[in-house]
Parts: sequence; structure tokens; C-alpha cells
Amino acid sequence: MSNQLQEKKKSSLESKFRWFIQKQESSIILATILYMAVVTCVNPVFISSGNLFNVLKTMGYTLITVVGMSFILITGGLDLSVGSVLALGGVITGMACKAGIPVAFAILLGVLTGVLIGFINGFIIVKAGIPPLIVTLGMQYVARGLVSVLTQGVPIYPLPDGLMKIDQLKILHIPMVVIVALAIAAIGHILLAYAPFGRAIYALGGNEEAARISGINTRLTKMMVYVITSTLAALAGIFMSARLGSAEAAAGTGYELTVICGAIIGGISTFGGMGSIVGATIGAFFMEVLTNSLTLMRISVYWQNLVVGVILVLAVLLDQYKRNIILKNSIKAKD
Amino acid sequence: MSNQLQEKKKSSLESKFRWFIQKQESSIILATILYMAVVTCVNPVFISSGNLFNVLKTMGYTLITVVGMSFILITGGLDLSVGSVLALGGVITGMACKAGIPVAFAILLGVLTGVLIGFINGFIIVKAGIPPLIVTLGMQYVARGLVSVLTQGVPIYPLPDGLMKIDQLKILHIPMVVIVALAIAAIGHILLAYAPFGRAIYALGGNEEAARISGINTRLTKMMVYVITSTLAALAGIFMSARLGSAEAAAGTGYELTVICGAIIGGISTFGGMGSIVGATIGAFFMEVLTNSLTLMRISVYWQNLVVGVILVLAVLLDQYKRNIILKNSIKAKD
Amino acid sequence: SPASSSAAPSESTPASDAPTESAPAKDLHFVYVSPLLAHPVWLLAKEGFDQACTELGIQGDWVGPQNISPEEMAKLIETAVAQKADAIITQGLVPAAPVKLATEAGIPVLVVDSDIPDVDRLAFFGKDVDIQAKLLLDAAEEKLGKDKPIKCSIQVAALNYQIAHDQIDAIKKAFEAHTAGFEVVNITESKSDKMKATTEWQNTFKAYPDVNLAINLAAEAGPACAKVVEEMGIGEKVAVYGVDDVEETLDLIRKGGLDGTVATSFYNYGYQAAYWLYQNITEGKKPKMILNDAGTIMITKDNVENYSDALKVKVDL
Amino acid sequence: MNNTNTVLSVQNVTKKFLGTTALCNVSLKLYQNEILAVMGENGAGKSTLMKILSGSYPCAEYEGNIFLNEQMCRFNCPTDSENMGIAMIYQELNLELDLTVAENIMLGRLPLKKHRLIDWEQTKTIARSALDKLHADIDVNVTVRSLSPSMQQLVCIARALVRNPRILILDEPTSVLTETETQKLMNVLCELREQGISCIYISHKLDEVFEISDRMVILRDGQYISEYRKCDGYDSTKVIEDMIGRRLDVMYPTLEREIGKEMLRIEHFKVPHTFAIGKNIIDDVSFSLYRGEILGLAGLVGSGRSELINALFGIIPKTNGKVFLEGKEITINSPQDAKKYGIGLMTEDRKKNGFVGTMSICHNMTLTILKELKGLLLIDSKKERKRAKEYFDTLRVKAPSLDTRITSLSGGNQQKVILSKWLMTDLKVILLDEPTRGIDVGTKSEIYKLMLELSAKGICIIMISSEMPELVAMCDRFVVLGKGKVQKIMSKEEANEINLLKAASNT
Ligand SMILES: Nc1ncnc2c1ncn2[C@@H]1O[C@H](COP(=O)(O)OP(=O)(O)OP(=O)(O)O)[C@@H](O)[C@H]1O
Ligand SMILES: Nc1ncnc2c1ncn2[C@@H]1O[C@H](COP(=O)(O)OP(=O)(O)OP(=O)(O)O)[C@@H](O)[C@H]1O
Ligand SMILES: [Mg+2]
Ligand SMILES: [Mg+2]
Repeated sequence: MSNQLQEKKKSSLESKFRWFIQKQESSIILATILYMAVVTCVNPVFISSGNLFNVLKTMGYTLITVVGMSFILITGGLDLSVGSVLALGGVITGMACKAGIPVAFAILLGVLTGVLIGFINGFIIVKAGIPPLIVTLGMQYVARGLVSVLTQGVPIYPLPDGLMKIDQLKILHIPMVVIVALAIAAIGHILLAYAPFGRAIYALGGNEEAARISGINTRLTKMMVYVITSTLAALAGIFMSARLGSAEAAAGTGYELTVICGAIIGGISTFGGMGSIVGATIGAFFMEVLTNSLTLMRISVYWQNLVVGVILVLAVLLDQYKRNIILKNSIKAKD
Repeated sequence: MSNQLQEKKKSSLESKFRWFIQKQESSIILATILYMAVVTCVNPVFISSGNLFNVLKTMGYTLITVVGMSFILITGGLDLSVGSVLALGGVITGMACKAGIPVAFAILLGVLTGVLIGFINGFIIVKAGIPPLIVTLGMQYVARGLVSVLTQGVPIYPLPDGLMKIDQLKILHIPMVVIVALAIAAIGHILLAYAPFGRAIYALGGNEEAARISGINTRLTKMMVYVITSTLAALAGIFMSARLGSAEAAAGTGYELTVICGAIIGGISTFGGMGSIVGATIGAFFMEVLTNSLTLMRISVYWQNLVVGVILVLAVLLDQYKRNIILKNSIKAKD
Repeated sequence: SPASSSAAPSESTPASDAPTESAPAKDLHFVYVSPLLAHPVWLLAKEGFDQACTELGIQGDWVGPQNISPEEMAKLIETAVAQKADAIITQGLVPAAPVKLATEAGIPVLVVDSDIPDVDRLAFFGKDVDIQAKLLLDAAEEKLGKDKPIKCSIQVAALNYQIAHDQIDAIKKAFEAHTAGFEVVNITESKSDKMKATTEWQNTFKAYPDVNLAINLAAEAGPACAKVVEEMGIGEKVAVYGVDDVEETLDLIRKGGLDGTVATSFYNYGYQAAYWLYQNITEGKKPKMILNDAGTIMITKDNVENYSDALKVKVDL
Repeated sequence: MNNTNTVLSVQNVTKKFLGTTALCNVSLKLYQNEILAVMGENGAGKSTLMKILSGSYPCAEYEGNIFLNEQMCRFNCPTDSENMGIAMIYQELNLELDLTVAENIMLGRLPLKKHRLIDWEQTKTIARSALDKLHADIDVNVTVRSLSPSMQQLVCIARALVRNPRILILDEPTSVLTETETQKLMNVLCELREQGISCIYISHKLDEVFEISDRMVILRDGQYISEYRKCDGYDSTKVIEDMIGRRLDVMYPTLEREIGKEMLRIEHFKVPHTFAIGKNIIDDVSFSLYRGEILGLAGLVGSGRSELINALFGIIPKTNGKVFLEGKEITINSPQDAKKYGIGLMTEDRKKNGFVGTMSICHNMTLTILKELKGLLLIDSKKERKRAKEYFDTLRVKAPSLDTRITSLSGGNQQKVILSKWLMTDLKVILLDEPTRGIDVGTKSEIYKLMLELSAKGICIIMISSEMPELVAMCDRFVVLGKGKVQKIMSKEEANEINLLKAASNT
């Protein structure tokens, strides 16, 4: 009787484990945990709440945009302009503040810039049918150009405390940006998994023609994902400048790569149609841990790049390895 | 009689023009010519042979790799590691030279490094089926890492004159690198257009499954394109270090973007299966002209980014515009 | 994070935190947040820093971003604070906010190379842009003659940083003294890429044939410029100046490709900076003034062989 | 059908593409609760016309008008026509491979709970019921990728049904369905007709059309040719003549050939199910194949016929099984191996793994023979074009030129291209999975001739076809699959449609 029960428990546990392993996110989760363990062994400081909060916080600035980028990648698109948009958002808000516009409005202005740029991206991509890579690359230059024209290269400084507050604000020790980022991620996840809009995104990435004939408004959907992403990027930029205490003209150089890489490490397919926000979030976190750990592990300057590269590849190889295991088991089951 | 002849001529000319317009490369060619005209008007120095040779020469360093990248893009892949490989190639050769190895062998060594890295890229992508973006991004870090480990961040200097020669060499006033680049482009074009290998590349990008089932060795083909690209990148790196007189650890940062962008501007599809080396070559040239022209046109640094972005988008919009025209005409033609 | 913020008020002054932060010096942990992880000139600073660390038995971390990036530097400083480092050395690219965070956490911060105004850093120790400008003016006038109008083109690593503008402004100000007339006709960026530096100079000399003074404010730009000038054979018409003293630069000065280079003691950015912080933490000493020139000198043919000692003088507190 | 109130009427529609005129002022009417068959050879313009009706060619791109119940309408996108009660089943399987069956069926009209979130439970129930109507036992939770084309086809039909349309357009819905599924579909259509729903039905399977349709309109080269009504009785020879523009004397040609000794033998094949972990779609199958023989694989949908030959060709892994070629055991792990040993496979799903969409007709055709086209280093393009042209002509591929992009061909013509891709190769064994899928009667007999000629040359062919008559007529021997095992092996003499079906569905 009792050991029957036990068996049930065991099997249920086992099945739970199965379920987890089957889940496509599992491998990146494992990779992250594994790596964090290693880092902690090398330098326990890593696991100190102080440092972890740090990691979380810096992740926040990426995660905000990763959510949008995931949408785009799932539709089979790409956005290289987020880095410059991030800078632009910060700069616009910063200048607005200096021009004496109340902080709230200044922020709104910054965000709206994002909306506008996203709209332009989407519009050209949808109407003219030009590959997103080129369009958004062009926009990368344009937005960066606007920044340098506006700032003449000089950082916008100082920023009003009102603005800085939004970054320093904490809710039960959790920095504002972390909360915002996680909230956005949560919303993003719900949209993608449970809302028609989200399903439209998947459909679009999977087979645009099929999506169109099942009566999905593909053009609108495409448009939307670009608008969302740029908006989020601008928002991230505002947080960033609030945190730096100045709106840097050079902010967000190389940002797009971090964002895209985070999403893909998290299991978003580059060919569209697959992936989840959960995965992307963990991917972003992983990337952050990776960079943060290097200095903590006292890895020599010269070796850091090497290490990053190797670990990146290992992380994805783990995923591959897992899939093989599953396959083998399933085939065994068949004999 | 005679005006019949004339008409014939006219019509044949017209048909030639039609044919040209129909060609997918035509739009980028037009864009380039148009833009060059504008630049020349602003500053005639641009069209001076001296400057054009400069443009050609600097294009050379990109074009060499663009050829390989086009292969990869047509198979539906991507390679982000070329920038670092370029640096590595230069550094390896540089160090070999300093170690007293004869220049020829040093160069060979540098090129072989490229081969090796390409092989690793290809191997992981093919065997483990990991998205090229991640793999090559990882390799970007690894290669860059190797560079900094080897150089300890200090440029390899001085380089033997023997090495510098290969860059200063001219054949009827045409710099060596230009000749090499164009030769590679020509070979690439022939391979792609007329050789089974090229056909395999197109098939792979168009429909991998179908290609495989038709008995094409898709794995080998994939492997090859990555090997080729890295090799070319390393070669470009050697030329570049010869040109600069020192092998810089920071060489080729952002190089991958220029290369990819050149190929795509030249009409290589990001989804694979389409494009030509002719187009890609002109694309690379266009990119070079674009960057070269800004200072010549005395555009302030602050505005340069903006201009680049706008022109990029305009260039591709032209292509779109052309396609519309053709469509309209063809429909009219039948009425 | 809660820990550091609670620590802040009690340990506001470095002096008072020496005893609490366990006196034995070997436990000290310094973090050097450089603007470029592995850039030749900054590696000189690393050399000095490592030297000092070994001499003083400090455990020193040399960190920095791969390519110039204020956010990265800010991030690294925050990490250092989270690690409860005993002292931080950094450079002017870092925005004010994270530095404030560190000083509030009671960690003494020393700024090198270019300053971070209005944060209560222990000291600034670096290149004095005005001296640099003056040196350039003198050198240029010596080569081109006082009575010749100067048309100047400047190349910087990247224009979107405060430092670049400070340097340029200083130059403009200094050159007003040149009565025959002075004009900055063009400014370009090298993006820390020697290839780009080269092409930019090629284009500049084509677009502005009358340029007779080429100032390079980035280490890789000087040699690139010299090469272009040599190729175009306008060596005697144009005066070319660079910054920093990497090997190639010095060679070019010997060969005459470069007319001179403005160098500061990057070595001391590491060595002396570490010493000052050490003395501050262990003995509570403070430098007399916040702003200190690290010894900015012009290297030309004449002093190229024997300038180096001039840059290695260490000033104790 | 005396009820003659028009629900849909098409008037002088003309549609042009780059290089071709697909439709040249075609007009037709569709009456209340009737089933109208639209017939025509490949490239006649049937699908084009239907796509116009379904709004997937926006009204800007063609001339002419469409009237629904006497009121003119202009469709800009599929949604427009869907809102007017028109649902279409496209010739090409257009599904979201990575989404579940349920979601695919409901996509675009997913039921919502409060907070505007999707009600997955209801989604599944509706999908389920739609599939039940078709008696299709498909798990609604699996991703469509794991389904065979025929099952995907059923999903497409279900997707159209849940939109409960007033006009239902079916473009070759049965091209991959076996007799049994076809029957089920026919019954559903009849039910719909009773409910006052009108259908437009396109198929190249004549007897099927004769059975179900009330009226038929025939197109050729984009022009309206003729119209027949069931009540007046159909005359197949006339219909065919109208379709292909010439007399077709023999449907199934014959040729003197002798069957030689054993060429290929497979033993104890075991092939895992593509989605149901632990299940084997092929459990234990062995049979042999003789020189110059045409062997027919019969079975119901999901009987694993395709799986079997795919495994034989090395596309999907087999967990067990041996292959002997001319007595020697060979190991095949990839299509390359198979091709090396002289085995070729024409797959079932032309879009998924049949043609390369970015390539021209010519390049698609020669993909399998690149090696022999290779001169010193490069492809001998003269030779290439010559080889391609042969089949381009014999199979009557309807296209402007050899260099036309294959995606711009009509379904049937695409099929011809990928078929010729394999007929070109000189091989020992050719595996053909639904070779005549969606090909018109005229060309079919051409293909049969080619197959016979090949087998006369001593090449042996395994043929899968969901069209029983052609299978019965063409094959010398039959292997009937069912429940993953060989149910029966029949000779030409004992085989006929009825007892083949019996054997397939025996339980
Ligand atoms: N996108 C396109 N671009 C150019 N031509 C096209 C396109 N689609 C169809 N055509 C041409 O239009 C004609 C009619 O095509 P359609 O698909 O309507 O034929 P069909 O009657 O459906 O043939 P099948 O029985 O093979 O399906 C064909 O000649 C085809 O080549
Ligand atoms: N109950 C089922 N639910 C979903 N899919 C099924 C089911 N049974 C079989 N399948 C699918 O059918 C496929 C097997 O059919 P297969 O195509 O191999 O046989 P077939 O006889 O060729 O039938 P078809 O006419 O579909 O080709 C497998 O890929 C499997 O995924
Ligand atoms: Mg059709
Ligand atoms: Mg089948």
C-alpha cells in the first residue's frame, strides 16, 4: 500500500523531471545553474545578495528590450537599431528635462520617440518589403546620427534628481528597473502564450502565407512588433541614463548584439516561429552572469574573450546534447 | 528600309535595356552610379583616379571576405566571426614573420589559421545543428581572445618589408589587394553560377531537405562555405596588416557588419537561396563609396551617421521601386 | 544593495575605514576600471598598477570593457562596490552616478587621465589638456613658422565623449595665440581602428588640401596619419602630431614621419595612483590638491631617446 | 438540380502574371446547394480562379467582377471573402508546421475567454468535432509537422469547415487522400449540400468528380471551354477531350517486358513513429523486388507507406532492418548512400522536400544529375538544358520557359518537374510516392508510358498511390501494408480495388 504510494510519488516526480527536461527551456536553465555554481566555487562573493542584485539590475536594462526582440525574432525578423534607439531615448528625455519639461512628460517624450522609430522601421519593412536587416541597420545609423546631431557628442549632464529617482527607487530592496523588466517580461509571456496577438506572431514566423490565409492581419502584426521593440529600447535607454546620471551619446553601442544573443541563447529560433519569453529571459540573465563572472573569477584580461566564447558555445552544445539524450531514450523505448 | 534598320537597332537597344533592368543587380548598379554622380558634383576630387584607386583599395579588404560571406548567406547561414578572424590572420602572420619564418610561409600559416577556424565553425554548425549566429558569435570571441592572448594587446610591429611589399605591389597601377579581391570575386562568381558546388549552395539555401534528398552532400557543402569564408577573412587580415605596417589586436572590429551589409545591399537574400557575386561585389563597392564620400563632401562628423543611414535605406528603396515599375509595365504590356 | 548603503554613513571618510577594513595591507583589494581592457597605452598603466600591487602586496584587479563603453565601466564600478573593494581607480569616461555610489559606500576613488567633475574623488591625476594644447602650439609654430596661417584637422578616437571635446576646445583656445590665423577645418573619428584612421586621413587631405597641421588625439591615429602623409609625399608641408608613446609612434618620430607626440605617464596612471590610494587608506594621507598633472610632455626627435625617465618620476603624498 | 438561384457569379475575369495569362475573361455561375466541378489540365487556371474568389489575389490584380447573391464584392485579402462566407481549401498544404493541429484549425478565429485570452479547451473541442466530422482520428495536440501529408490535408479541410461557410471551395482536396478518406469527404460534402451550402470542387480524379458533382465547367489555357450537367449525363471521353484539347485513346498504356531476378530485398524493417514516442509506424516489414518490376504499396492513410520508403532511402532513421541489393547487403544511412547504390525517391510532399522554390525549372530538374552534367569543373549548361528540355516537352510542363521560377508553376506542373528530376537519373530502383499527385489525365498516361519504358529497361519501381485504379492498372505485384505489418502480397491477377481495400483495412 504505502510503497505503492511511494512508487506513485516517485514516478510522478520522475514524470515531472521528464516534463522539465522535455521543456525546451530546460537546457539553458541547467546551463545557467551549472555555470553559477562554478563561479560561486571560484569566488563566493558572486552569490552575495549584493552582487546578485547587481547582476539582476544590469540584466534589467537588457531584458526590457530582449522581450521585444524575441517578438521580432519569432516573426522571423531582426532589429539592429535598438542600440541607437536606446541612446536616443535617453538623450531626448535628458534634453527635455534640461529644457525644464516635467520629468513625467520628458519620459513620455523619450518613449514616444521609440514608438515613432519603431513605426518607421515597421512601415518600411511592411510596405516596401525590404529585408529588416538593412532597414534596421539604416535606422541604427539614423538614430545614432540624430543623437550626435542633438548632443554634438557632449553627454547630457547633469540630469534632474527626479529622473535619477526612477532608477534608484527600490521596492523591498528590488531595484525599480528589475521590477519593470520582469513585469514587461511577464506581460510579454502572457501575450505570446495566451493572446491572439502572440499566436499571430508565431503563425507569422512559422509560415506567413498560412497565417495570411487563415485571416491574420500579418502586416499589422509585423508593424506592431517593431513598434513594441523600439519603444522598449527607448524605455531601457531612459532607465540607463537615469542610472548613469547622464545621457551618453555613445550609450548602447553593441547593445543589439547582447539583446539578440540573449534571446537566441534562450532558445528563440533565428528562423522564426519558435521560442518563449521564459527562455529569452533566462538567456538574458545568463549573458549577464557571464560578463559579471569574468571579473569576479579574476580571469586575466587577455583570456576573458576566449572564455566568453567557449562558454557561449558550450551552453548551446548542452542543449544539443540534451536533445540527443531524449532522442536516444525515445528510440530505446521503441525497441 | 533604313529606318526599319533604325527601328531594329532601337528595339534591340530597348530590349537590352529591358534585360538590364530585369536583372536583379541593376538597381544597386543604378544606385551606385547615381550616388557617385552626386558626390562628384559636390566634390570633383572624388572622381580623380587617385581617389578612386583609394576606394577600390579599401574596398578590396572587404570584398575578399564578402565573396565568402555571400556563399554563407545564400546557404541561409551567417558568420559573425570574420572580424576577429581577420585580426587573428594578421597577427599570426605578423608573429610568424617576427619569429623569422620566411614571409611566404608566414602568410601560409595565417591563411591556415583561417582554414582551421572555418572548419571548427562548420563542424559545430553541421554536427551539432546549432544556429550559425551563436556558433560564429562564440568564435568571434574566441578568435579575438586568441588575438589578445597572443599579442597581449600590443600591436605586432614592425613587420618585415617582405610582408609590406605584398600590399605595395602594383600591376599596371592597380594595387595588389584589388587584383586579388577581384580575382577571388571572379572565381567565386564562376563557382556559384557554373559549378556543381555553387548549385549545391543555392539548393541548400532554397530548400535544404529537397537538396539532401536529391543526393547533394549538404553537410559537406555547409562545411565548405564556412571554411572558405574564414580563410578569405584571414587573407584579408594579412593584407590589412601589410597595409598598416602593423598587426593590430583591435583590427576588424565591426568588420562583419560591413561585409554582411555589403552582400545584402548587393541583393543577397538574408533568407538564403538567392543573390549573385556580381551584386555582392557592387554592394561592397557601394558601401565603400558611401563611407569614403562623406568626408570628401565635407559633411560634418555629427551628420555623417544620419546621412549614411538615410542613403542606405534609399538605396534599397530604389530596388523596391524598380520592381514595382516592372510589374506595372509587364501587366500593361499584355493589354 | 542593502549592505553597502547601511555601511555608507558610518564609514564616510576613508581614514576612518582603514582600521575597520582589517589593517594588514595584504588583504587590500584595489580595482582598476580602465576604459579599454587591452589597449596598448592602457597596458602601460596596467604595468604600473601591477608593479605597485606586487610592491605593496595589494590584490589588484584590472578590468574594463572590450571597446569603449561608459555603461560597461559603470557596471564594473558597481560590481567593484558590490565586491566591497578597498579602492577604485578609474578614468573620465565613467558617468558621475556610479562613482558617487562608490564614494558613498566609503570607497576612495582616484580618477586618472581625464577628470570626472563634481564627484568627491580622492584626486584627479592625469593629462592636463591645456598643457597639451600649449605644447602642440609651440611645436607647430616651430615647424610651420609664426607667420603662417594654420589650417588644422583633428582626429579623435570618438567624438561622443566629453574628453574629446575638452581636448579640442583647449587646442582651439591655445591656438588663438597664433596671430597669423588659425582654423580647425575638419574633425574625424578613428573609432580606435587604425584602418579607419588611415582612410579618414586620406579623405581629409583630399577634401582639404590646404591642411598643414594634423593633430591625432588617439594612439593609433598618429602612425596612421604619418603613413598617409608619407604616401602622399606632403611631409614637409604638413606638421603631424600624435599622442602617447607606443613603439611605432616613437619609431616614426625617429624616422621623422611624426613631428612629435604628446605623452603623459600612463605608467604612473597605474603606479602612482595605486601608491596614493594605498597611502591614503593606510596612513590617511590626502593629496594637497584634487587636480594633478601627471607630467604632460612633448616627445620629438631631440628627446625621444631619453624622455622615459621624465615619465617615471613618482611623487609620494 | 432545378433550384437555380445564383449564389456566386464570376464575370469576365482576366488575370495576368509576369509572362503568362492565367485567366482570359472567364465567367461562371454557382447555384444554391449544388456541387460544381471545375476541370482542366494542369495550368488551365483553376487554382488561380479560386484564389481570386478566396481573395488571396487582391481585386487590384485582376480585371472582371465577382457577385455574391447579386451584389458585387471586391476582396482585398482572404479575410474579406471569409467574412462573406467563402472558405477555401488550397491546393498547397498551407499549415503552421510548429503549431498544434487544434490551433491550426482555429487559427485566425481562436475562441477567447474573459480578459481576451485564448480558451484552449474550447479550441480543442471545436477542432476535435471538426475532425470527427471527417472521421479523421488525429490527435489535436500534436504539432502538424509530425503529420503525413494526407493527415495535413484533412486538417486543412477541418480548418475550412470550422469557418462554417456558405460557399466552400476545394482545390484538389483528395490528391493525397486514399479511397476511404475520399469517401468520408464525399459524404460530408453531400451533407453540406443538404444544408444548402454550395461547393466548388476541383480534382483530377475523374470518376470521383463524376460521382459527386452536379455540374462541371471545363477550362483550358485560361479560357472557358464547355459545361456539362449531371442530369444530362457525363461523357468522359468528351470531357477529357475538352480538357486536354485532343483525343486520349488509351489511359493505361501497356508494354512487353519480362520480370527478371531479385534486385532489392528488405528484411524486418522497423521504423519509429514520427511523433508518438514508443510507437512504431512500421513494425516488421519484409519483401523483395524483382528486375523490371513495378511494385505497388497499398494501405490506408498512416499505414506508413511513405515512412517505409523514406526509411529505405535513408531520410528517416529505422531502428531495425536489412537491405539487400542484388544479393549483397548494403547499408543506407543517408539519401546520398541510397543514390550511390542507384536508388531514387520522389517524395510525397513536393513543397516540403520536393522542389527548391528559389530555383528555375531547369535547375530543379537537373539537381539529381549534377555529377553527370559536370564537365571538367563546371556544369555543361548546353547538355543540362538539352536534358531538361526533353522532359519539359514530353510531360507538357506549362510554363513560359525552362528558366521560369518553379514557384510560379501550377501545382500539377510543379509535380511534373520533380517527377522528371528522378526519371532523368539512370538508377536501378526508383521509389515513387504519389507520382501522379495532382497531374491531369493527359499527362498521367504520358507518365505511365515513361514508367513502363523504364521498367522495360530493367529498372524496378516501387509506387505508392492513393488512386486505386492507377495502382491496380500499373503494378505487377502489390504489397498491402496495415498496422505496421505486411497484410498481404497479391499478384496482378488476384488484385482488384475491392480486395486490396479489404486487405488494407482488415482488422
Ligand atoms: N505566381 C505566379 N506567377 C506566374 N505565373 C503563375 C503564378 N501562379 C500561376 N501562374 C500561371 O498561371 C497558370 C494557371 O495556374 P493554375 O495554378 O491556376 O493552374 P491549375 O489549373 O490550378 O493547374 P493544376 O491543375 O496543376 O493546379 C499557369 O500557367 C501558371 O504557370
Ligand atoms: N493517429 C495519428 N495521428 C496523427 N498522425 C498520425 C496518426 N497515425 C499516423 N500518423 C502520421 O501518419 C504518418 C504515416 O503515414 P504515411 O504517410 O507514412 O503513410 P501513408 O500510407 O503514406 O499515408 P499517407 O497517405 O499519409 O502518405 C506518420 O508520419 C504519422 O505522423
Ligand atoms: Mg491548381
Ligand atoms: Mg504517404
